Amino acid sequence: MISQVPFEHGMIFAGVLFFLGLAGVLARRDAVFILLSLEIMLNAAGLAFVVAGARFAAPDGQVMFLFVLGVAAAEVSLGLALVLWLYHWQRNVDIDNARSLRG
Amino acid sequence: MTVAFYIAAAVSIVATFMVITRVNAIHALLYFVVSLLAAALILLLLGAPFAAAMEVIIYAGAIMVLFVFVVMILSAGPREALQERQWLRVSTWIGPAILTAVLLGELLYVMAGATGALTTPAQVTPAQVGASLLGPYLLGVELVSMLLLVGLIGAFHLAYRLGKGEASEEAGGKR
Amino acid sequence: MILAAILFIPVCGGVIAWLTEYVSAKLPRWISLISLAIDFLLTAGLWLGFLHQPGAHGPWLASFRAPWLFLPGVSFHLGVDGTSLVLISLTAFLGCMAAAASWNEITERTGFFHLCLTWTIAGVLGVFLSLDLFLFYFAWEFMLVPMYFLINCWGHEDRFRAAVKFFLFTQLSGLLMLASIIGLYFANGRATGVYTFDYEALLHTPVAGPVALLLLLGFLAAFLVKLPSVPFHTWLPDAHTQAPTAGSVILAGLLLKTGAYGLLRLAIPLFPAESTAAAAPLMVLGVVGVLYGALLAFSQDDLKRLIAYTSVSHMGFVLLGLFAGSGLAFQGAMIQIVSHGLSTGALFILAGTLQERLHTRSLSRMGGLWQVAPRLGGASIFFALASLGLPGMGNFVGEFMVVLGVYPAHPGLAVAASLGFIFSTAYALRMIQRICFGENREGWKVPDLSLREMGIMALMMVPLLWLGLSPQPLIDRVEKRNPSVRETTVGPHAEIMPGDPLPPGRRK
Amino acid sequence: MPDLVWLIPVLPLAGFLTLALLGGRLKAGVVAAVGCGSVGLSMAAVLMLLAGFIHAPPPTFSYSRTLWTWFAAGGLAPGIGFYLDGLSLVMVMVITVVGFLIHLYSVRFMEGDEGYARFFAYMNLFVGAMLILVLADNLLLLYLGWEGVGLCSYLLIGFWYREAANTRAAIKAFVVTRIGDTALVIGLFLLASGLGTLQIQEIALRVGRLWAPGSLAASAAAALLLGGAVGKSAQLPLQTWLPDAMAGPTPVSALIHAATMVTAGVYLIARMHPLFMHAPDVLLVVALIGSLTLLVAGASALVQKDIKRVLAYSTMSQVGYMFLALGVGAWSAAIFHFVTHAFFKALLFLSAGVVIQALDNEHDIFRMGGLKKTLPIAFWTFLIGAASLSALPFVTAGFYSKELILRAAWLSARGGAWLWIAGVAGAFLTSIYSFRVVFVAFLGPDRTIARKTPVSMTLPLVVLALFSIGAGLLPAIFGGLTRLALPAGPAVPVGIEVQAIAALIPVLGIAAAALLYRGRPAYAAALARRPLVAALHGFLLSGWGFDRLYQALVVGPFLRLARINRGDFIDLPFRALAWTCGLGSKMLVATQSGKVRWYVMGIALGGAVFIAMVVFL
Repeated sequence: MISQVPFEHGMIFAGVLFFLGLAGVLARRDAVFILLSLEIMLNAAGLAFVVAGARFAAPDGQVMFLFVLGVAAAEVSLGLALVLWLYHWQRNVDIDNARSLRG
Repeated sequence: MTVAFYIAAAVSIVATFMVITRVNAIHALLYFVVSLLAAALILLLLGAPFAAAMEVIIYAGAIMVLFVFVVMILSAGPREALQERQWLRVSTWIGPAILTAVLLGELLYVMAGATGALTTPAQVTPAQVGASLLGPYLLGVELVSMLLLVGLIGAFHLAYRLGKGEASEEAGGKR
Repeated sequence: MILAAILFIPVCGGVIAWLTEYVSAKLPRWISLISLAIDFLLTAGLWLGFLHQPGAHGPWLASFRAPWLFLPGVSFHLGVDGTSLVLISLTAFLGCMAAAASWNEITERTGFFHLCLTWTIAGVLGVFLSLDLFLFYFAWEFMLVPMYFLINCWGHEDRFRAAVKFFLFTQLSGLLMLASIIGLYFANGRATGVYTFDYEALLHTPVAGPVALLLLLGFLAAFLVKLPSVPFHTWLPDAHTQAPTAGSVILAGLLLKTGAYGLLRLAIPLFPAESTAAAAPLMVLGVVGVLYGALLAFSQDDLKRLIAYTSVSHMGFVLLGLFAGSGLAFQGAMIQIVSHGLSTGALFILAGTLQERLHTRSLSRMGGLWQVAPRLGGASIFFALASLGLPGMGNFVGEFMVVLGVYPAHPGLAVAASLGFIFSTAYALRMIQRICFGENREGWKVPDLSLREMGIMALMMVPLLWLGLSPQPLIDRVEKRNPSVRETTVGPHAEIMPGDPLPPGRRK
Repeated sequence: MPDLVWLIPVLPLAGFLTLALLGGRLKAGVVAAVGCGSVGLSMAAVLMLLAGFIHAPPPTFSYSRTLWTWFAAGGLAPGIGFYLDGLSLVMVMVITVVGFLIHLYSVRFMEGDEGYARFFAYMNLFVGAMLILVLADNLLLLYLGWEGVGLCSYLLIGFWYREAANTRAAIKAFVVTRIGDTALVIGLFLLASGLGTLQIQEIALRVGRLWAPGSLAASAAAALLLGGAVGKSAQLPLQTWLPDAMAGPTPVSALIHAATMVTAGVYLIARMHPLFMHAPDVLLVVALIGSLTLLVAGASALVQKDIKRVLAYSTMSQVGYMFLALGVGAWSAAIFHFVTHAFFKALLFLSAGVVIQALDNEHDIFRMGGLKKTLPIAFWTFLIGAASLSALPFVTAGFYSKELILRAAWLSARGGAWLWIAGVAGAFLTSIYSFRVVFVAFLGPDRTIARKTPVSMTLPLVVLALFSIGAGLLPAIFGGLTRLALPAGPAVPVGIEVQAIAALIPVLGIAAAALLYRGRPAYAAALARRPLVAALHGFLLSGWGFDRLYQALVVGPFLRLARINRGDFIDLPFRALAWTCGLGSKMLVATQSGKVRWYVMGIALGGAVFIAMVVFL
């Protein structure tokens, strides 16, 4: 059940997912949603790797996918801990309130 | 099976769109799981069964569970949903929407000039992936392991301080 | 070797002073004073030594060379001729005075203060001693940083802005000089195949035309800002006003002199033809500085600001003298450099003692102080008179020789510069009147100068009078100067006055 | 013998140093002893030199002695060197004798003043500087003394420094003379570059060889020296400082602002006569300035109420006579008038000082009166001084010196008659204003009570009074001495009628004064009430409005310029640059909002632009 699709269509699919994730990061203020959108973007990037790997029938794409997966896992664990921290600190998860680094 | 790819892709995109537009976090998570499952199907279709399995196990499984836990801890109620709805106004999302539309347009423009090559029908087996992982990418694997360790320690550190802070706050009788 | 010792004694003294602060807050001042005094004695030893064996090391009275940084073309090359000997003596002397003047003024972080003080002195000494352009630039920048801290940490109310202004002006102009130094390095390397920063090698760099002019402009930028010449003088009043007493003394007495020294050691000898071409506008700038600085000094209410503007005025004479291309004006500029260092340094010390006592620098709040503190008043009058160019003190000799040297070639400029005598009278007398004379309206009851302060004043008065009445030893020392300044005599040539006996005392 | 030459200025300077360093700790008696003693010793040295000079004249009729070379550079080597010839001998004699007498007078006059030691220190410094001025063998050393006396004048005018008016007058004096001094310095530059020397005797030799008579260089140099002389001697147009200089103690006015310092300009021109003779046009200007000043100042003296201001204007006027004499080439007449003037003007000031002190610091002559009875010595000495000042024929010294000047003016080639008329008119004014003071202040009704005067103050008065009469009988000595150094004037006899007019004029003036102020005071008062006369009176009282003119033309604009530019215009571009940088920094800081989404937006935007650039360009 392997399908042959044009390489570009796979990349466009990954790109659409990526930009949806980006739109989520930009548009949402809830930290959980932002993390979720980040996951979408990471996932899209991994997908793009796999599509590229499939284009050349090489294992490297999947290897990179695994790496992305590892990064996503590490990121989400820290990110969620930070979200909890933010919630504890401010009693909400509005990312725009966490701006003590402003100049 | 080409049609399956497009159907799965459509499902994934629609589900992802739903993710970023929901006001309720649990709904969004469920949509995200749908999206991931569709993506896993696409991975399978592209001849990457190992990646597909990982997608389901780690993304749709582990990571999503983590999210669910957090959302439960935060106990998002109707008040939060209301607030979230207030935040999701046209003026808030129109800018990001245009920006991402522009970027997507650029992507499409680039892709329009491509050669039209197809993906190969061959399977890339988990064995091949494993050989490659422990072969030329050994250093990368080590780095990822370090990264995960860092994530672990960092999360522990944050959670530890969080627990201590709460404890001391409760002891002080505040809030 | 002795040159390296002169350079490193203040550096080490500063470090020791810094460390001993943890033993006692009063120890650092002794250590810094002693190290600077040793330095002064060493320079005095050089004077004595050269009386017996002049010209032992080629053009240099003494030199020292060691490898440094192991970079190609960079060496730790120090050298001293008459001009720099005069200047390092002045540096060590004013360093002692500055350390003594801040005896009781500085009570916080004394160790770090004296570290900054001695390191600034070391930087200035490095500028005066180095014969390697890389080392010169290093020393040039080296003196800025501790000076910045002196202003920033122990200054007065608006010290942060002043310190930043000082640093930006000098640093930016110094970078232009660095660009020129590197340009010269490559120009010399391309032409001769030897890539070196050594001063004596670069003296013979065959550059000409617009490239040379551009390189000269880089040097001029640094030196004119440091001098300072109008219109780059505006950092000076702020820095002087806000700096602590010792900082003002070093700033006026020494840092400004590095600009003059750079002009006479680097800018003019490296680019003789171009600097002759640029001489006329620079001399005009000098004259404008003389008059403009005096005019500004006249209108100030802040005492230290007033003195700072007089520096602009006095250094205008130096600029005028250095570019006049006449030996007489050149030597006059040297005397002016030394006596300005003494007179203005003393005025700043006096301003510092006044501020210590009155907690204000505003002239409109002073008045009638002569009655309550006659010694202070007397010293103020003395140095104000020196500043206005009263004959018998060094400033007069310097200014007179400069303008006399300028006169034959540029009578118009000389006459305009002479108007500075009138202007300086106006500001100096106004300053005396506001400080010493009049009714003591605010009812100041201040202690008169202490023994230490009188000692400082006396030590500054004596050389000033010596320069004013018998500056010949200094003139003879400076005689060993760079060859590009041609020897000129004022007046008609000897052949049209046959039979006239030479004036007594004329050499050669 | 020449060794004594350098002792002359050094002794008062040593006195100054002693008093300046130790003055605060010494007792008043010691201070007075040091102050007077140093000048007295100096006077003794001068007298010994004089005796030696007359008894056994040196072959060149001059002593010279160089102590050390000041600086030698650029072919010039001015030294700290002294040169004593007939001219400077006369000068040092007058300076030390009058100086000593005034010091002696000051011992009691300044008694009890808190600045007693300071006063004597300044006075000694002044005498030392003045002696350096007249003894200098080169112009640069002369300039040192020149500025030194200016400094002492400044310090002594502002001696009572707590009064702001006094210090203002002091600053005015210093700055105004400094304007002249700057001209003098430029003159030195011109001489040094043109002649290659600053030695006075060398200049005298070279000027004839290198410069043609009447050449531009010679005229310019002479004119610039004249500028210095005009400033120091309070001649038009730099005369405005002298009346205000009367703010100083009276002995100061006597010594500095009458007898010695103000005549430094006369000395300079006389000393540089070879140069001035090469610039006949400038010499004419000298004469014109002198005659104008003597008229302007004489007219102003006519209306002053302050006794010291009368004397100050009279000093300007008399120095004007000296300038007139110099201008017409009567060199020794000028010096002779300097000598007599030094004696009688010092006398006038000192007796005025006695009056002022006896009346508790009263300066207004109209509040005095009848002092003849209460202060007889002051009256008689003042009368002698006034007579000498008015050049009362035959009995006074002033007559002989002024007569010489008028005669030379009459004989001068260019504008002779006019200069003579100016001189005679001035003499008429002189006798009116001097006897106006005598009639108003010393005769007339008693108005005040006066105290006794100590002997040590009256002694100098008597001695000076004798000199004021007797000096005129000794022109032989002075003339003989000055003739050694200066060219003689024309020895042509003048008509008897000219001399008779010159002799009669003072008598007429005294008669007019007697009529106006003694005989018919009511008429004088009625005259003064007429509007035209009152306006003229105010005009003259203010010294012909020169102060107002200079305030409007020079001082005011300078002050305004200084005030406008107090913040330094040149700093503005730098400040604007700093402000712009600050603004840019603020704007960049605003982008650092702390909002994560904002940063992501930035990244995304940058990515979009970057990709667009890669793709479309």
